[in-house]
Amino acid sequence: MTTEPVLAAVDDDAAPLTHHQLRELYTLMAAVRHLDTAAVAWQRQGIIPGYAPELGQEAAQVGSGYAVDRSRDFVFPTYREMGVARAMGLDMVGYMSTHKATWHGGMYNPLESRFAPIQAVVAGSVLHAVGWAHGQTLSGAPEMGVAMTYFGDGASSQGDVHEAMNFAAVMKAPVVFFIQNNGWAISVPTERQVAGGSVAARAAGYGIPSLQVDGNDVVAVFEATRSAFAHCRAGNGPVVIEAMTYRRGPHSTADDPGRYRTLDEERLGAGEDPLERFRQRLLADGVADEAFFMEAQRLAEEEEEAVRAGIEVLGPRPGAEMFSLVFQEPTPTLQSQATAWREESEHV
Amino acid sequence: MTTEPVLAAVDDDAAPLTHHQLRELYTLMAAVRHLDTAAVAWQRQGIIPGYAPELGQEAAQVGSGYAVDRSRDFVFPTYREMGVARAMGLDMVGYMSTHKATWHGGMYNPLESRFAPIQAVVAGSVLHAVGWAHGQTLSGAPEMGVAMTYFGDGASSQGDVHEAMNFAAVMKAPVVFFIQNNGWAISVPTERQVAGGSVAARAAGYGIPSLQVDGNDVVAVFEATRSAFAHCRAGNGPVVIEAMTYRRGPHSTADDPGRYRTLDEERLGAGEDPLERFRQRLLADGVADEAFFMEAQRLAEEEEEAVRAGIEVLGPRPGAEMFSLVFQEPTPTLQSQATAWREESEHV
Amino acid sequence: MSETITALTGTGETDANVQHMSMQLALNRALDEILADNPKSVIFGEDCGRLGGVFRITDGLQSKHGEDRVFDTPLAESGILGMSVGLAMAGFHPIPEVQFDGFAYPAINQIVCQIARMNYRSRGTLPMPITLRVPSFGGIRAPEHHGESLEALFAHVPGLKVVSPATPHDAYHLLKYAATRPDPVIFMEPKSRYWQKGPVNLASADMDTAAHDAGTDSGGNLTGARVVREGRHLTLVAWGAMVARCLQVAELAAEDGIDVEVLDLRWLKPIDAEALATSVGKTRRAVVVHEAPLTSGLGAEVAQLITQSCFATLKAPVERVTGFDVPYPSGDLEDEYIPNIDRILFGIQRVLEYRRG
Amino acid sequence: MSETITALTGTGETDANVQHMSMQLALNRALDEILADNPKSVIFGEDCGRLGGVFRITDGLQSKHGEDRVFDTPLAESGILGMSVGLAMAGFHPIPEVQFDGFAYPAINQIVCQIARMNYRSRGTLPMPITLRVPSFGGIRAPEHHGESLEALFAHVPGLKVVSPATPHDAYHLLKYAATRPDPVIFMEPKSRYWQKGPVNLASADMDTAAHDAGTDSGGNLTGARVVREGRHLTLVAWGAMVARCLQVAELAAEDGIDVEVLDLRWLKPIDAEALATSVGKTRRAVVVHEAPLTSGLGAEVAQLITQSCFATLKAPVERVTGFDVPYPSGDLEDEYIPNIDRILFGIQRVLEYRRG
Ligand SMILES: Cc1ncc(C[n+]2csc(CCOP(=O)(O)OP(=O)(O)O)c2C)c(N)n1
Ligand SMILES: Cc1ncc(C[n+]2csc(CCOP(=O)(O)OP(=O)(O)O)c2C)c(N)n1
Ligand SMILES: [Mg+2]
Ligand SMILES: [Mg+2]
Repeated sequence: MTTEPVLAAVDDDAAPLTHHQLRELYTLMAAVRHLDTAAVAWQRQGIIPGYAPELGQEAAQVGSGYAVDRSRDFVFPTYREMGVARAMGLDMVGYMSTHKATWHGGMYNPLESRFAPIQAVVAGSVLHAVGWAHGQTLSGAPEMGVAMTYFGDGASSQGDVHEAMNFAAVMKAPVVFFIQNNGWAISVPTERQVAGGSVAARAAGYGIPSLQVDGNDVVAVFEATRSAFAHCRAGNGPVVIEAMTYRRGPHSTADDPGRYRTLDEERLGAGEDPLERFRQRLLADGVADEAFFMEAQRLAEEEEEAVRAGIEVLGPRPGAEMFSLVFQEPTPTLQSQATAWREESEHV
Repeated sequence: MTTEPVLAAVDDDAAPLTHHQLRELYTLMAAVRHLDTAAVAWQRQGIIPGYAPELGQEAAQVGSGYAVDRSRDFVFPTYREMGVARAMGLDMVGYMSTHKATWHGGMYNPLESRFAPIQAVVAGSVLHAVGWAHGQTLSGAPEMGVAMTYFGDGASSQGDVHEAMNFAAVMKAPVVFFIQNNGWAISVPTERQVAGGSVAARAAGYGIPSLQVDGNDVVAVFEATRSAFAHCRAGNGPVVIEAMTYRRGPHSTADDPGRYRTLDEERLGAGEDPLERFRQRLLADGVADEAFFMEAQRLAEEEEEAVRAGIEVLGPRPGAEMFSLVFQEPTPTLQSQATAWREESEHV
Repeated sequence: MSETITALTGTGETDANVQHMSMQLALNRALDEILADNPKSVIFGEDCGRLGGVFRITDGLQSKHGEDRVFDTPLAESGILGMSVGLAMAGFHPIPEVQFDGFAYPAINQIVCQIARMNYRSRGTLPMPITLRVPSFGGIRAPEHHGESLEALFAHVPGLKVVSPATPHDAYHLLKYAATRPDPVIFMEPKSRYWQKGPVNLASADMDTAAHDAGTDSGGNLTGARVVREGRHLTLVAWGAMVARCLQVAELAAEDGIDVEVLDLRWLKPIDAEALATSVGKTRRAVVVHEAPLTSGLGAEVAQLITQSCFATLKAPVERVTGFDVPYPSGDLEDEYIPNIDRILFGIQRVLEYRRG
Repeated sequence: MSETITALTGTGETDANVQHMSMQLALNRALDEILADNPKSVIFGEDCGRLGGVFRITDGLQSKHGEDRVFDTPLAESGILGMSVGLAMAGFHPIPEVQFDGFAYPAINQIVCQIARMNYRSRGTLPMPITLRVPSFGGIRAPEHHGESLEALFAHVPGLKVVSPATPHDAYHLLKYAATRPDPVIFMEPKSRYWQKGPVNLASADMDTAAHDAGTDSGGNLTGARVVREGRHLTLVAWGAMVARCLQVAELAAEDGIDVEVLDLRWLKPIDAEALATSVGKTRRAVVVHEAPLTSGLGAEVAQLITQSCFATLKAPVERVTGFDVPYPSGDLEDEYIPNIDRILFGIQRVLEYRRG
């Protein structure tokens, strides 16, 4: 029928990562691990009402996010890409504010940070990435910006993902479909979700090259993402990356995985911890020593404290924003509703 | 990644078609060709307001419809499966009534004819087939009924098709996805519609076996469908068939293909006429002679006259049906609207 | 889990059929009985099998009734609803779930163009006995799209029926009622009320309607609205979680000598126009309360039905106290968005103080 | 194709800017100018490139402006609308088309949860200047799902604006207006009126509003409703194809001495509540007419807005003459379904004959 499409070998600048970069990756992963673990604790302490941990997905998130060129690319996250956000240098108080129930999309500026608002609809933004990417083609700049859209194994079942892959392939849009296959969609395991067993395998049906990568190997993830970006940038169309990883924690702080998987299954499915694994590798390769890891941990703790402090002082947004941010051009109806609200609720 | 899934070799009763069957197939194709051509004429004569011809798709439709076992299978058509309907022995006045604007779904009984109501939403009923097929699994009968859902190359772009294939594969539902790739979705050619070039090629991504078949060869279509049904019936899950054919006529009687394709392109794309091709084959194989073909033509004409007569006397449905057929259990609101309508419109 | 209480019926007798339980448990129990009663009923959706649903409404049902009767689907709402159509055509009674209100949108095409029309399109030969459960409305400080009110949309769709219970008792009986109907019913569960307990009379029919609050009203009148509190001065019309809030408001208003009647609409399609006419015919004033945005909300329909039937005696135009015409906000602002006690009281005041001209 | 006529302006002068053309051509011309004026505007959808759309609204635009500006997409409405979001984020002004009203349903998730909310979610940093063209309403004896009226659904969605032109002149100006707005606008084209001709004043602004019928009103007041016919006894409120029908009804009523005012609502969100109040404040009677089903239709909102503002002077409850609560029927029955002249006259009669008590 069709032959397996291959990635164009355009990544000429695909030099091996420097020691400095490897250490930077570790520092990021350590920061993400610590902040993520802390956020779960914040929820238990009543600082935030809920959180969706990405424990175990640090390599997949940091590795891919590290490949983004913030001067031209754009990232479309779900609700679980804290590690990508951190790797891209987002304002983490702005990011975390969504979990404080301050503002749905987060309080960071998506245009400046090149990171779209947090998306709660599963597969909701996959098509946005295709549209944005096609916009780069229309704009006609050489070495164009690339859209990277994140989604999960569960999300892959949504019709929008199919429409997005087909549109992207027909239009040769520069978009990287980055799937974190973490084994679960809440309580449903991948084998009852993804017929055929692999999201990457779907790509061939659209003539899209795909890479299935060890999502717990941060370097492998980074390199796969970098080559996908190079392929897109050169005008060769979309790429699908499936990073095989594992959701080590609950779906969210409201979830109880004990109801659908045993601790044994968890241990088996999760495999080796991506952070620990990277640490061992850096040690073995002489890239970093214990002092470096301790310093990374110290920085992570410092950072977490700063973010927590920022979150704790974050007050609710003024109610007037409910009305003023709906449109660019306000309507009379909304203006009169805002007035009524002010009179009745703020007694002004 | 994944290996190409193969069709289970379960069709032990796959005897070659008898001469009688081959002649029956021809008779059906001739009847369909004549009725289809006539329906376009009816539209020009003002007998019906519109029609979607299937000229050129007779082999794909008759060949597949002929494989259906009306005692247990169920077919989910689009708006263009007149040939399937005829092959399955539907009441053709009931079928054609939808094009007279009598009733959207047609006036035949879908339960008795095992042919779902005519479907105007592109890809609208693909999921219904999966649900119906899963119902067969749940009912647990051996040698179960199979659902066959028809859709086009254009429809393959809809998210619902993806969801349906994934659901069917996850649940191993006995459903045949029968794609008529007729080269066009109104004005859009397959190459701008189906990334990768083949709908059948998508199947592998779900672990579904697929067959791409010459849709203008009625015997090949029949045999592919028969083996797909056998595969499903034995509990092996879904099959995708892509019948490569060509929409020789306009999209519908309202369409003007001259705006988007040249006559030369049409001639090239269409290839040999499936009816004429089958005729030559039957002649060459000594299965039928000129007298037989003349008789088939005579029967087709007789049939067309009967259907036309039936359509011409078909009056509009009583307006009261607008209200009485919405629910099984009528509501007071609807009853009072029906009363008001009777008073104001029928002056009763 | 549930605890049997010795409730008193209207006649002063102990009724062992009356149990005190949460709406979550009442729904769970109803589904359990539906599965037992009708071998053709099947429950499915995202996470409703093994996990028992994110709200545990289907808790324990898979292990009790088997994986054929209660199962998880892949994560695709259009798939879930489209599949329901086919199952119904094959003679089943599907009881699908969408996990949250906002995730009904991907399935709207299947709901509007297929589920709601198949009976009509097929001229009555392919009924769609589908009961779609939708955890609905806001109030739980959840992420985006987890606090939506879709009743105006559903009620506008020809071929659908729509119902929403406000109490555990109604949840139990209305769900059992809906799931035995031959037509599609959208069953909107007020998620913020899942954990509130109330009396449920498990006996099936012909109980005293007035004794509902003691859980002794059951099958009596499941198809219409319900007067939750009688009053003389003004009618508050509400459904779902707003019913309890309106009862609070009524208590507060009573302190000021205002006697408020509270009508739980229950059925959002078809609407019990007679109950509206009867209540407002008596009180001559009405306020409709809902969480959905104002414009083109179901409150407009309710107000217009009241105006139509009570125009001559109405003392003031019907007021609407509703969500604003803004996207459902994040948790921090949700109390500003959902009609609160103050705003409902202001609405009542506007009606009471209305003077012509 | 269009023919320049020598129309007379209010002041009796010949105006070369006034041309007589169909709504189809007026829309086509507006799109042509939008593409020329704004290099960031792009048109796309099913068959709207090479074919020029099944209604030929985009005829010739691809060959004139290029395949980058006007292009065909694969057959997937959610894809088309989802892609629009991304294009808007990248600074484009997308003007997508869904081929028919009923095929907007597969895209509802992207419209409601994404297009309508992205500006809000992003705190104003990602505006959605998307103009979605939807050939709408019935009356052309088409197959199923080709005659739907989705305005009540769209109007209920926070974050959307909704407009529908009734004349070629309004089609031209409202589309140009919508396509230069920074907010999403659903543009509902009354498909049964595509081929009707009328005067269009191509000059851009500040023309005499009263002279609209001569095509000499343009940019004057594009944001509100429009009085199409003045009258003293009763106001007919309508939009889309029902405006022309109401004008016919008004002529007939005039023969019986009933002086009917006809208000073309034009904007279905936000609704011009002031225009309703002004008109019915004067006539003291109103009938709303629409093709969509009655229950939870936009007529309820219009009626309630009128009742709210005119309660004290209203002589009768506002009547609604609408489609029934049934799926849009096949061609043979569509004249029974769409409000016809008789039914509108009966509605007027009910209002005029209304007696309190
Ligand atoms: C359209 C839609 N349906 C349902 C949900 C509820 N929901 C939130 S996350 C989730 C599971 C997602 O699984 P996956 O895509 O694998 O991502 P993961 O949570 O594993 O990161 C579900 C069902 C939703 N947010 N959106
Ligand atoms: C959801 C939906 N979108 C758009 C349409 C309008 N439409 C009707 S047929 C058609 C083309 C279908 O092409 P294909 O699936 O290849 O089938 P064919 O017409 O070639 O048989 C379109 C766009 C529709 N009926 N349904
Ligand atoms: Mg997952
Ligand atoms: Mg086709």
